[in-house]
Amino acid sequence: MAERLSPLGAAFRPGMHGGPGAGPGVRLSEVTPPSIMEATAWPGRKGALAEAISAVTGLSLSARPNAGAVSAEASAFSIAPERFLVCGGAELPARLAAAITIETGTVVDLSHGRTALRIAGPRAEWVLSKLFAVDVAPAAFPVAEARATSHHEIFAQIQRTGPDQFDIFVFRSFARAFWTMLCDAAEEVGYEAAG
Amino acid sequence: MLISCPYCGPRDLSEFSYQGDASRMRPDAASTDIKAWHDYVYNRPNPAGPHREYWQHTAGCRAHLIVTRDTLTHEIHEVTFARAALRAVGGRP
Amino acid sequence: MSPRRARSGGLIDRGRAISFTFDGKAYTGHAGDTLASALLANGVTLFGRSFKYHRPRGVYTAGVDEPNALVTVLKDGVREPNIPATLLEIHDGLEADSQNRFPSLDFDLNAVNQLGGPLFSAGFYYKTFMGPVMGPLKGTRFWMFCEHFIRRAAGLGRAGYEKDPARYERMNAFCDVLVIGSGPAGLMAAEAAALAGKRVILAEQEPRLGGTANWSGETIGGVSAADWAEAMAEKLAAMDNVRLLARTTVWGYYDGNNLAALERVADHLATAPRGLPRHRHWSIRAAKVVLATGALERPIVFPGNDRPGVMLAGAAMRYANEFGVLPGERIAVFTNNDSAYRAAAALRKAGAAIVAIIDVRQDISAAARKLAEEAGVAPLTGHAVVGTAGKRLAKISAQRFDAATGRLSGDVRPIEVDCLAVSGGWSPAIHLASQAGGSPVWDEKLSAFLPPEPTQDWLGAGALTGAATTAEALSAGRRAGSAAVGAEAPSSALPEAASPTLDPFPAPVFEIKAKGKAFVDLQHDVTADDIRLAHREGFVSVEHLKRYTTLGMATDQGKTSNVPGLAIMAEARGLPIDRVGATRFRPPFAPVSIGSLAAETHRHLKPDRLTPMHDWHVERGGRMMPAGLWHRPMIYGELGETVEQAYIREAAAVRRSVGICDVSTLGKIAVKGPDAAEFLDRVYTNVFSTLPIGKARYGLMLREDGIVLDDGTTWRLGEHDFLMTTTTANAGKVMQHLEYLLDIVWPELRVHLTSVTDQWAGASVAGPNARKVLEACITGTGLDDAALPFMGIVHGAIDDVPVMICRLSFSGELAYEVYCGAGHGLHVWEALVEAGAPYGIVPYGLEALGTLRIEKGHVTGAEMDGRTTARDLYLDWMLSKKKPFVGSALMDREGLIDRNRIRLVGLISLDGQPLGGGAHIVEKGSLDDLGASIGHVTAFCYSPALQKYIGLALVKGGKARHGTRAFVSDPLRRRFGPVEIVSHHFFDPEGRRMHG
Amino acid sequence: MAEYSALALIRNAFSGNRDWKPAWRKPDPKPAYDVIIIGGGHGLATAYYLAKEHGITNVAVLEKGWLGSGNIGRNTTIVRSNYLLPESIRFYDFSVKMWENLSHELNYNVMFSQRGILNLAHSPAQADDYIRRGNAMLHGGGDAEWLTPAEIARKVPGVDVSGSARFPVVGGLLQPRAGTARHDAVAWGYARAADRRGVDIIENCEVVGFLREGDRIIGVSTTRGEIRAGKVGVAVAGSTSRLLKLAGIEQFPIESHVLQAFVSESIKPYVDCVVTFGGGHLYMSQSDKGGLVFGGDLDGYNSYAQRGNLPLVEEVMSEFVAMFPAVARLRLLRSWGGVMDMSMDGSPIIAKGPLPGMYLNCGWCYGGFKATPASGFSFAWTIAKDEPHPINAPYTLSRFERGIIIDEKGQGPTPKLH
Repeated sequence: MAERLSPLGAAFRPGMHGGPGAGPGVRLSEVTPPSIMEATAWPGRKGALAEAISAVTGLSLSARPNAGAVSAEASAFSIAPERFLVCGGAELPARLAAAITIETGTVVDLSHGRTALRIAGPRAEWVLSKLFAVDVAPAAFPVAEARATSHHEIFAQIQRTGPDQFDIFVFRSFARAFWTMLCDAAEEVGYEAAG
Repeated sequence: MLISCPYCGPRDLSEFSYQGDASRMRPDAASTDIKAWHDYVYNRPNPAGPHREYWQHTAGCRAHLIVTRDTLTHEIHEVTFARAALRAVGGRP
Repeated sequence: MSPRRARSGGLIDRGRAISFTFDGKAYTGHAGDTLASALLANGVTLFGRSFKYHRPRGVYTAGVDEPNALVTVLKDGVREPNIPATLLEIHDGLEADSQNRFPSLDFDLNAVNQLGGPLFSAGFYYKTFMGPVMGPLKGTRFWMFCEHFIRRAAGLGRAGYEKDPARYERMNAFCDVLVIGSGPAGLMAAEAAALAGKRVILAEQEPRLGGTANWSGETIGGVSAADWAEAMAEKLAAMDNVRLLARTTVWGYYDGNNLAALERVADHLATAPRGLPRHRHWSIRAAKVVLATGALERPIVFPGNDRPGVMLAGAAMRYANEFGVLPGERIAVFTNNDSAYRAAAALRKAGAAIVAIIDVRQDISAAARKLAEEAGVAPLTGHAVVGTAGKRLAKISAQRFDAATGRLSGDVRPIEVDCLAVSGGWSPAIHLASQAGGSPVWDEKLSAFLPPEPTQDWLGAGALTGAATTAEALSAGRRAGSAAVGAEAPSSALPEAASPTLDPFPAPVFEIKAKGKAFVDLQHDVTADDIRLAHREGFVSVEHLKRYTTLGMATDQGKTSNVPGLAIMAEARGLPIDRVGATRFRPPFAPVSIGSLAAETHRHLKPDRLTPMHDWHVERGGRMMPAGLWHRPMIYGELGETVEQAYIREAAAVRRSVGICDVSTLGKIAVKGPDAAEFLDRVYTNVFSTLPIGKARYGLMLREDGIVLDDGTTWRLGEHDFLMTTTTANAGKVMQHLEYLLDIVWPELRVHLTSVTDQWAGASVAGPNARKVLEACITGTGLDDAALPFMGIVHGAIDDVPVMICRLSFSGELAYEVYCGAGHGLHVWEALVEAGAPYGIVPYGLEALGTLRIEKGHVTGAEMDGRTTARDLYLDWMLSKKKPFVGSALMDREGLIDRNRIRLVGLISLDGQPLGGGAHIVEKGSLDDLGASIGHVTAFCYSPALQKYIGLALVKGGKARHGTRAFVSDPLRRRFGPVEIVSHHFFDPEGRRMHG
Repeated sequence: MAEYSALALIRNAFSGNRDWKPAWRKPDPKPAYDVIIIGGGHGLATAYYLAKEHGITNVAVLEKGWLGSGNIGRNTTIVRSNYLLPESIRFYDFSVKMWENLSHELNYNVMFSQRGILNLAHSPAQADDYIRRGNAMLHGGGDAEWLTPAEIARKVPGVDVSGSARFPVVGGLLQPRAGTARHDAVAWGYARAADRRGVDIIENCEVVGFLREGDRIIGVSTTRGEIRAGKVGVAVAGSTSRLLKLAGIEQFPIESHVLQAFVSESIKPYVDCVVTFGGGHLYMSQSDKGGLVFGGDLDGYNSYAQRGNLPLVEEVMSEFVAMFPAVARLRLLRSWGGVMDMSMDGSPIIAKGPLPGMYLNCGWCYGGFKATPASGFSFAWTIAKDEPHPINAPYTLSRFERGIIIDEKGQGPTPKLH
């Protein structure tokens, strides 16, 4: 089957850019996983949904707001009161659809609809603060939590996947615009765009 | 103004969409009482003081919230999920 | 050595010389100088011209309150007008020009305005320039003629038209405590909060932290106050939980403890490093705020108080202590309070001669007397300054004065001076506190407004709250810092501050009434007499005073003039000052660059939204146009083609053979759940629960008021699984509408909605050969009428990519919408184009799309404009009578079923000319005699199928006019011509082609 | 009475400006009037026309604060009639014609300057919309012109007409007869002219209740005592719902919303006409003092607070620099908020009722200032004759129930969008 194309196009320019020279403040990359699913529970069924997702992905997922879990193969984050964003391999959509019955909730395949961009490095919090009005300090936004927010018109789900690392899921059609803005914001601290 | 979304926590006003007065009562779908429909669609109490109103956290979890806010001071007294609250009373606030 | 630079002292870096120009002339200053201090050091006293009378003006303050010394900075190839020289740090290569003068600062022709002084009294323009009632200048003409000159004389600096190349940036911040002001109180507050482990932001508008400590000349903790402040700043800077923001003015206090601040990141640099913004706009959400914003000195109003060489006493002291600059060599001090005595002593110590201290009070404190001794002069108590002389100040006149009655007596005594330092007391900088909410409180003894009781989460400390001494500021600051974080105050001893025990209360003297113009608002040239005139004419409330005289409306926002102005009005009215009213302060505290607030959007207003096939369109000559945030091809231009030729070619190709169009921008919503069908029945006017799996149906939605909201097709993919499409323009609106209904109106329904617009790339393949094109590349499904009937859906693959195909038509041709995962969109698109090559497949843009739909009479946003009903558009057949739906209750109100409403028709141009979108329809008339409009053209095109210009229109009566003649009337573009009103179904009304 | 003129100005200049008289008296309220108008904005114009056109001079205008403290003194001073729907064109064109003679009529220079208003269009669809509007104006007897981007660049230097703009300008609709006026002068001019005709203008007089006889309104109780009246007009845009509650009307098709306005620092003449940005929502003009006066969308929620929010400030500035990229280098001097009477279709209500003895003038959204003369004129007519003038006949209260909506923006009953 054909390769899935990145939406970044020519806006993706690998290498070092901007900044004062003493190494990049952040590293920027596209990390869209093979599968992205949105799973939503009926009222009162979020726990059951979390269990079903855990069973499929091997993650240990709780129903706590904003909480998530990450493994080498998969990740899942709560993104709304009854909703999770689940990422994984190519087989995920079919397995998740099978595991989540209509009595628990529904799943929607967004593998092509969302693009994940990663910002990592010592100045990641600083650069993100230029774009998002959420508190990114570690105490307020710990590792393995997610935030749904937006940069102007661009809706974004931000997952903290490491002390200095965030994965930002944006709508595919906005990915190039957002990438450009991310690069622009990172210019002050210097960035490396990497594949 | 910051609104404390019960799911996302306190967020900037710009993440929310105002959906207006939360005291309006939609007539039964089959009702042909034009007066009642007119009141629902067009009339508002528009109080100066505490106001129960709907906000959607459009740029966040997308849930609708019932916010009690003072229209004289913009102080927010209470925020709850709309759907849960309305389900609890059978859709009739 | 500059003539006015003191031999030693000041915090400037004497080792670093900096060159700059003012009005083209080169000067040298030192690192740490402002433009004001550097020019003063060079002996410059004339800085600008006033607003109305173009009077020469010198620098009056040393900070944010400057009314006079405004300059235009020329940098980055653009002009930045109205920058106070007192806030402008010099850097190598700085170019600044004076303003509001012609031809030069020294000789300004407009100074002739001064001669007409009494004529240009407050509000004079309301009383004249109305012109004759009759004749050619009646109406507004005479006024507009006069206004032309008034506008040219008014205004301050000149702005440029070149795009500002600078970078601006927004920064979001969160903290437990935001401390505003880094004087002794602010530093202590920040330290106390930081030691408790809380996140602290300390904002200071000056480049150097310390506030008054940098120029008070006091000692704190046994060292000079400036050194103490520096040590404190270093200590705070070393703490992880503290962010220090120098050059940062907190200018707005908004609801929910959201504060706005402007950081001047690069203004002081000759060239900004790459990626660094010029200004950074901080939006700060603070759990608590400590306001330690200090106090601003205010003048006494007296005749000639605006002459270059007159300045505030605190400013003169600051120039001496912080910048090592003497504002004069022979200085007199004029005061109603003790604080000016410190200035006198400091100026003397820096090397100036203090020739007189003129005090309106009869009795002064011992501490003040001692300071006068240090200044080397015996104070002239019970006296007042009644006049000044000299092009730049050369002489002042003093006279005996009774502070209780305001009466002058005795001989006028001339005193030769080159600088007069004036103090009329201090006004706490309550601006932010007032913005936060509540009314300021007048303190009779301090003759000042104190901050209101907090209505948001802030605490005040220091001079803001009326604290008179540094010792008080230190302890209040620490208390506030601790209280803000709910911690015990640090146990360490407070640093000791040694300051003289001055009398904190000024004499309530605001104005010396004598002959001559006495200015209250220096920048707007509002005099004390103007205020009395306003009173005489009944403009007596503080707001009327402001509006009638323009007092306090200038760029300094009345920081020096507010209280004296109120006091003069209060006296005229015979009321205490607080009964006249207090000004309500509004954001911003000080002017803030518009670019900083636009931040990164200055470079690109809105993000670009691109379909998966975007780059292909651009490469193939697609002329892209905005459709909301999307970019869509309008046409694919071939060499030498006009837009019209291009769309005709594209549309004709679709009718003749086959075309392909990117429809990825259509809104797409996954509607899932056991109640999905029921839900759709409620939101659409027609029925969806009967739709079989694998079929699509066209649907119409209304608003609750019965007006059309949107249309589109919805596909049933499973029992509980629908894919709804919306128009591109209304995708977001429809999503919100549906979410609202589910959350609030029918919370019991089990339906989930997800926007999948971006998940799917969509290509519409249309034309008689469409099926052949698809058959050439599809696998896994048949496409004949049995496998894929009209409005049917099949799944298959194109070049191994899974696709979903729905046979539906917007063009009236046999057509298919091919959907695949967006990441495969370009791949599938290219496969389709390749498969279409034998049939001459043509990509078509929005213009051709529009042409095809007009020929078919399909409606879009131009017809569904938020005012039309289903009946207006002849879509009544879609209004189910079997069930209620959103909008069904109100759609039959009398006004919405009126026979005379404008309704959809088709138009054919009878003169072979285009119809023009937005043209109106009339029954009769001409361009010279416009008839009554009976409707308007919503869309038009040249129809390749009909070989005519045709259009859609909304016309009164609608169908009833079919077969009649009318005229298209477009006087705006000088077009008038005959049309025939016909059915909007122009082409193949039976729909044979799309079913074929 | 001191007639205002150039001669009077010179005469007074020689006498030290000591002889000017108060612009209006400050009388105590009388126990009863023929007509009371609540609200010192449109109410001033109403009182003036009651006296002038209908000879009804036993009139009081009650203002709760200082005169002009309501929206008449808090707007961005634009006067125009560039509307789409025939009802609106008729009404606002009538108003513009009154503006053209207002300074003479009032003997007070309200500084109405017909510098024109230019609406920039940024897509072919928007251009069609604006052309439709321009043609509607011309057919309705008004004035309009269509400008190309090149003509726009000549008329308004500094506007970004480049193809690289995010929303490139494709044309613009100009109404040459539109312009700006000095808002305070309008309030003061009407107050002075009404006062000279015998109307009592009573400041600092807040209405706290209505006097009733059964259903009928027969006066008001105020912070300065009870005042009886044959007829009571309510013209309190921004506070309509509050006032009607005092009369027992709990529900009404009005929401109160905050609109912020902004002014930059003063600069030399920079832009001559009023310009609006179609790539968002923004309007701007330059005042005679030199400040760029501008505004955008509502803050978007019910409010009586006259306090704006920060995100909206940022949004407005973004649009401003998109339209005029050079203004990034200028500075915002002041912002303020006003409370708007947002109606359900964006059009006003000027009608008799809803209670006997009461007359209502409200729902101006943020377009009330330009309407002041026509609003006052037609409201006075309605009060005097107990029937509407043809120009305000469509602006009924019953139109919502009857579905005879006058929705210029096509946004439906969502007040924040009008």
